[in-house]
Amino acid sequence: MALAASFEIEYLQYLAPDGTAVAELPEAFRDPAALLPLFKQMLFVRVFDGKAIALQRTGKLGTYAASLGHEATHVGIGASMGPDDVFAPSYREYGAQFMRGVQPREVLMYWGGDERGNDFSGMKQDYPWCVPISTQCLMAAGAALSMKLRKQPGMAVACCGDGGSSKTDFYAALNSAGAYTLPLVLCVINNGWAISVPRKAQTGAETLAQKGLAGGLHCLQVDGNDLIAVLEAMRRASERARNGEGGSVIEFMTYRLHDHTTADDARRYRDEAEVKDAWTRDPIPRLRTYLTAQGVWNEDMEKAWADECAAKVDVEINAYLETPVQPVEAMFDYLYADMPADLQHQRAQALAREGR
Amino acid sequence: MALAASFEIEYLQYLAPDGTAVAELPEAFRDPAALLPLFKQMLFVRVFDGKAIALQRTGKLGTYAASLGHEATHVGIGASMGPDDVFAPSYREYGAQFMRGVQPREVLMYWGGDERGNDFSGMKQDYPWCVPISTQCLMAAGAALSMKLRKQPGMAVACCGDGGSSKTDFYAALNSAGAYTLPLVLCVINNGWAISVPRKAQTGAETLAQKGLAGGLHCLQVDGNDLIAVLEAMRRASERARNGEGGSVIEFMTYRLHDHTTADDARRYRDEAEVKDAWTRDPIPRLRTYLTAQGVWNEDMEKAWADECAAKVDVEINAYLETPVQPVEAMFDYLYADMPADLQHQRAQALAREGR
Amino acid sequence: MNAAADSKATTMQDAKAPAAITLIEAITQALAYEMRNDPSVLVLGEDVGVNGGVFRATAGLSAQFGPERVLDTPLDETTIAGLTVGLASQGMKPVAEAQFDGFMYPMVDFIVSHAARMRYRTRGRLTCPMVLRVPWGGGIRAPEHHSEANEAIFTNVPGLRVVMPSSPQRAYGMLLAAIREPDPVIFFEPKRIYRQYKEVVADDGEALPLDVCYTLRDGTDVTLVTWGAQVKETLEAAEKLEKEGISAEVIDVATLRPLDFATIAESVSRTGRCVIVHEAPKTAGFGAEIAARLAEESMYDLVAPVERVTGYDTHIPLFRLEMKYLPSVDRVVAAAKRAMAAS
Amino acid sequence: MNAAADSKATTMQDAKAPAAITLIEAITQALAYEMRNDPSVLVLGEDVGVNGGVFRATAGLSAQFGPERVLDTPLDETTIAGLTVGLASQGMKPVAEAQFDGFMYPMVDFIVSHAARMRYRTRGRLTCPMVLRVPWGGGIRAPEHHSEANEAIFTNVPGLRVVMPSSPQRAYGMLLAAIREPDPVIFFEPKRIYRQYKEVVADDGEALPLDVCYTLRDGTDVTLVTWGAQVKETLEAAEKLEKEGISAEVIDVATLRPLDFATIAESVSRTGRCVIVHEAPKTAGFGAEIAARLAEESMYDLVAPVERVTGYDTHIPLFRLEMKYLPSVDRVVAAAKRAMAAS
Ligand SMILES: Cc1ncc(C[n+]2csc(CCOP(=O)(O)OP(=O)(O)O)c2C)c(N)n1
Ligand SMILES: Cc1ncc(C[n+]2csc(CCOP(=O)(O)OP(=O)(O)O)c2C)c(N)n1
Ligand SMILES: [Mg+2]
Ligand SMILES: [Mg+2]
Repeated sequence: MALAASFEIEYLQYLAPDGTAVAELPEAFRDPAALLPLFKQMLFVRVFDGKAIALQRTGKLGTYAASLGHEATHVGIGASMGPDDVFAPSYREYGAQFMRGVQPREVLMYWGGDERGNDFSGMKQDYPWCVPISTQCLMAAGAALSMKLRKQPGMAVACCGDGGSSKTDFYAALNSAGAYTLPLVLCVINNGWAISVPRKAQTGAETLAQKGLAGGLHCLQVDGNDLIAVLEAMRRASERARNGEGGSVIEFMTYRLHDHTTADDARRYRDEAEVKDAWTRDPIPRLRTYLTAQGVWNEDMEKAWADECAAKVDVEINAYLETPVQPVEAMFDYLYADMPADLQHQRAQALAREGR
Repeated sequence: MALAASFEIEYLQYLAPDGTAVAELPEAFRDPAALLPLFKQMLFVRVFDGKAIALQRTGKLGTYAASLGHEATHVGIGASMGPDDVFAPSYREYGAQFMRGVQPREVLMYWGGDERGNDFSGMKQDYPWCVPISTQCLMAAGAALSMKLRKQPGMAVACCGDGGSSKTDFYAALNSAGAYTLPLVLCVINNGWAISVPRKAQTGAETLAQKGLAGGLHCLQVDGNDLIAVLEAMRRASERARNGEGGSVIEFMTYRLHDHTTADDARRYRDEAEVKDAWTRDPIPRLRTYLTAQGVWNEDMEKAWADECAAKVDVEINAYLETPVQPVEAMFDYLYADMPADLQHQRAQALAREGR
Repeated sequence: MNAAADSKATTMQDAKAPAAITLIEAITQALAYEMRNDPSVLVLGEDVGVNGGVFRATAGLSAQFGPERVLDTPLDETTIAGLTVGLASQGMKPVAEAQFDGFMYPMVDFIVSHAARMRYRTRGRLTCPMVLRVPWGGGIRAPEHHSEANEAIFTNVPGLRVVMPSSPQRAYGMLLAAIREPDPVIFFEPKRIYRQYKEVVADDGEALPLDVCYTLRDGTDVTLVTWGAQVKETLEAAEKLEKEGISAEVIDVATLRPLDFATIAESVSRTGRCVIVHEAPKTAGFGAEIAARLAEESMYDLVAPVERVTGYDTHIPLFRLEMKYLPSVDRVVAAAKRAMAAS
Repeated sequence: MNAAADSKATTMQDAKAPAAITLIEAITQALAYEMRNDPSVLVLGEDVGVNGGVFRATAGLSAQFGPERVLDTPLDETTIAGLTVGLASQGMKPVAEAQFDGFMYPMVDFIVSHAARMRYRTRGRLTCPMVLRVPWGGGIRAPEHHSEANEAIFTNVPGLRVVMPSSPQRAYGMLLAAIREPDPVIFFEPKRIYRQYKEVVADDGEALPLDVCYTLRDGTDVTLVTWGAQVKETLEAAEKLEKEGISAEVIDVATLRPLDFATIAESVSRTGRCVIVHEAPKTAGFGAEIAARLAEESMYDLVAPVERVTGYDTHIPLFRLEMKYLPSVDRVVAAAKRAMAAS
């Protein structure tokens, strides 16, 4: 039998769900103290998430997409990027975004129906939240192309979900990354569900990682609830990107522990037993156990940090709640650099309707 | 190293360019006499092609896309389908279409600017020529889905080019085929070029066949200038489709020996040496040598058949040239089953402008 | 022009105990009716199966008809559109759902290049009897891209029918008609009024025509023409105007393509004034076509300039500001008064 | 409104030996000028590299500026649109080519959902200064999907500019303006007149405004408003009308969005009659917006109903019939005469 091609896709896992190491840790992540800030970030995101959901439930926030259960993946991705890079999130990777300087109040403003949430305090080049699924992947490919053409040092990183990996824009992104050998990392965050549609219904492929083969990209599948595996996968991909070796597709295996959004009720379509089982792979206890065993974390520290997180989030919530609505002209003023005459006229009408 | 997945993609070739067998022939295609009608069909297509180009050059046809060099692939695909199947061509697979009852005059009418060319005399379920690249692949997936849902026996077969394999619609088709386990065969006819863009510029993937892995499909790469390899690949794919095992992506390696279309001038971007080299792999001499060596073909037969082909094509050309232009109302009459009142009014105006 | 609605009302007694239902329930009822009635009808889209659709339009259908007739698709709108055209052209009658208006743009290619052309291109050999259901418009405090009024994109496309019901009865009858229609129909559903009120809708399988406007209120001074969720504000404006002594006729266009201009023209021939109300941005919105037809065919009837009360020529803002964007009752009233004053 | 064109003419002497060139050559000249002028400008599309584009619009650019500034893309319009938005939002100025009008539908999502919204959505943090060049329209005996007039799809979209030059000078100046524009521009090129005639175009880097109509011919009896390739037939109609004693003013809209309605209104205020001519299907074509604005703002000036002379409400047929579809000189003349007779 003559072979046209053959492929192998690696799976990375270092910490088992019980927090013990199951493989030799990659050199770069052997120092447990260095993992501490990331663990604290994971805890912070979880506190933020809980309070955001509560805000929505009390009518003070619009529909909100929680990140519960995705913390290791999100924070690990965020930690792997620098100021030269461009991040293109979907809509729930707060953990990554906080590490890039986005303020929690900005998340709340966006879901609270205010465009100013997208005017990030953080990295100005990063893409805003992206509702049309996976289109961010292709914009990120364009960003990567701009870096390559201008010989800039960075890489572009885009996140999408398991559902998002069915989207043609995702395929277009990986095709372009291969065609132009782009510094692009496509992070497929496989949390098992796309609203009510299970991962299995999205594709006949046994892994989502292998989609990268369609574009000749580097492919990896990792335990997305294992922060170390996430970091190592990102390290490899970013090394390739920065060395001009091209793009990667990484599939992060995690689980959506919450409803899809606050507008969803997952009990309609999802077995409670599956969710219960998924909690046993929660990324937070796993890392806590490991770091505690390594002697760099303990209950007192956790307690103190939890209080700090709660206080910090409350400050952000208050800042959000106290932000006045944009004036009516805001819907005109950001449309064009140079406002056409017609629109100036409509703007004046709108102001007049406000008695201004 | 833990593996998430691994894959192998087979390459099929039975006849070398010099017409000798390089592997044991598949049982189904060992009888050379059975190959004869297909060889004759290949010769017919080549005669047709030449005359169509000449027609265009003398102003009697619009832009025409030749199939020169693709004959083994096209005819082999056509020969592998039956009346239960649905064929979704791109725009140059005349060899396949003739085997499904499409008349040469219909090809000429289409490129001659007359919609009636798409009203095939052949299989009524087949899709018309499809100009928006690779969209036919996704319609074919829909056709395959309809077969599956209604438990019909057939399969859907779509063709696209190497360029077409970059199109998001192609990816959507393979994704659907995998997700629903559809009886779909996606034939990627890799002729080296998409107008002026070489295969290498389309993707970083080392084969186009491997794109099927993105959807968990069966993948094969074959020598598309070897009729037997084409037939065997299609046999395997159709067996899978008919057995409910799902879809396939087959990459047929061939070469575009002509300009992209008569509107193109390939000398602007393509090395003549490459073309010259490709002629050494021409599918027709290869099969001729083989069939002659097998004793089922000879020069006299070729001469007689060439004359027959020429005469047959001339009849078709005359039928095309003698077909009167459609009346002006044809642009209204096929738009809706029930013509809206407005359109009836416009139709009457158009007739009035003709003095009718 | 209420003939159809009236005849529908008279046949209501045929069905057993017709219930008062919302617009979205009428959609579900029509889908279920036609799936029972015609085995070639099937439903596909994201989350339409077990979950019953994010708006519950397909609630219960999967349980009733099985997963082979209620298909969850992979998450890709190109895929939905392409599969739908494939199914329709092979003899099935697919009813596809775009989860939200803002997600239908990737469907444009298949709609325009294939669905709308299949019959034309093949001289009738293949056809494309499909329906694309699209929850449409703003005003529900939804996230970005969930509030678009993008009907204008499709109204210039030959080969399509573009409809938008604005009451439970019309939703039921027009959806049945859309599914039975031998050509592709884009079926916009004004999501803001999905659950606005209930109306008795007999589940009698009676379709409504797809080429008429509905006169919802008679009037003599000014004709208010609208469609979709804005029917609500427009009717309220008519009531306000009545209190001020202005008699407004209200027309629900209901089917945008093909447009029943005769009904609008007849009304304007009596009132001499026309205010067109729609959510979409003003410039090149579908209101322009109606105003254009008036300028061509009703010029001598007009005693005042045509008025358009529409969304501004900007994107609908995120929800904190969206109600400032959408045409309000007051804006409609003001326009009608301007029309009264002009003449 | 010819001020811009005139000032351009006066600066012509600055350039060395300006040559008479065709519209398509003017496109190439503008691209080359701005690529020299601004290193962030790059060109991308299918076959735009070594091949120089299927219409030769980018001929020679690859040799001049290298493959890193003239990028052949993989064969996918979604890809072209998405990469373009990505490039533009990171500080480059991409000029993308859609090979033909009929292939731009897969670009709609990125154009509408991202290009047109980037500045708005991020409150100006990210922007999208891109140009999408689209060879547009029928009449060149091309295959299916190569002859569409689909500008109406984009004219209802806030955040876009939609332009269509119809002479070599305007092509040059408007393309320069489009590339320099800080927001996305859809740049339609009427392919039927790519090589219709030559005109002296100084390669002086002078841009033309993107918000004015051009009055190509003065007249007093009727205003003929058109854009794109139909400028040809409309000017011919004006000449025919002159022979019959009817003085027609001819306006090339040139920029559809934002529309310079003031120029049209001013003309109609003098002539009292307006005939709108365009290739696209009539219903909800962009002509509707112009007629609507007349019905709103110029009603008291009109002495005759507005006329639209357009493509029929069907798909442009394959080429054996296409000239029967496109508006002809005779149809324009007949409409103008109807307008004269009406008053
Ligand atoms: C183009 C488009 N279609 C549909 C939706 C509606 N929608 C929002 S999230 C979602 C599911 C996404 O699933 P997945 O990609 O797995 O990401 P997850 O939400 O699980 O993180 C859908 C269908 C959308 N936002 N965009
Ligand atoms: C959507 C779309 N974009 C662009 C084109 C113009 N076009 C026609 S054929 C072609 C190249 C196709 O190359 P390939 O898929 O390799 O097929 P081949 O012509 O080589 O058989 C292009 C770009 C088109 N027809 N459709
Ligand atoms: Mg998911
Ligand atoms: Mg090719």
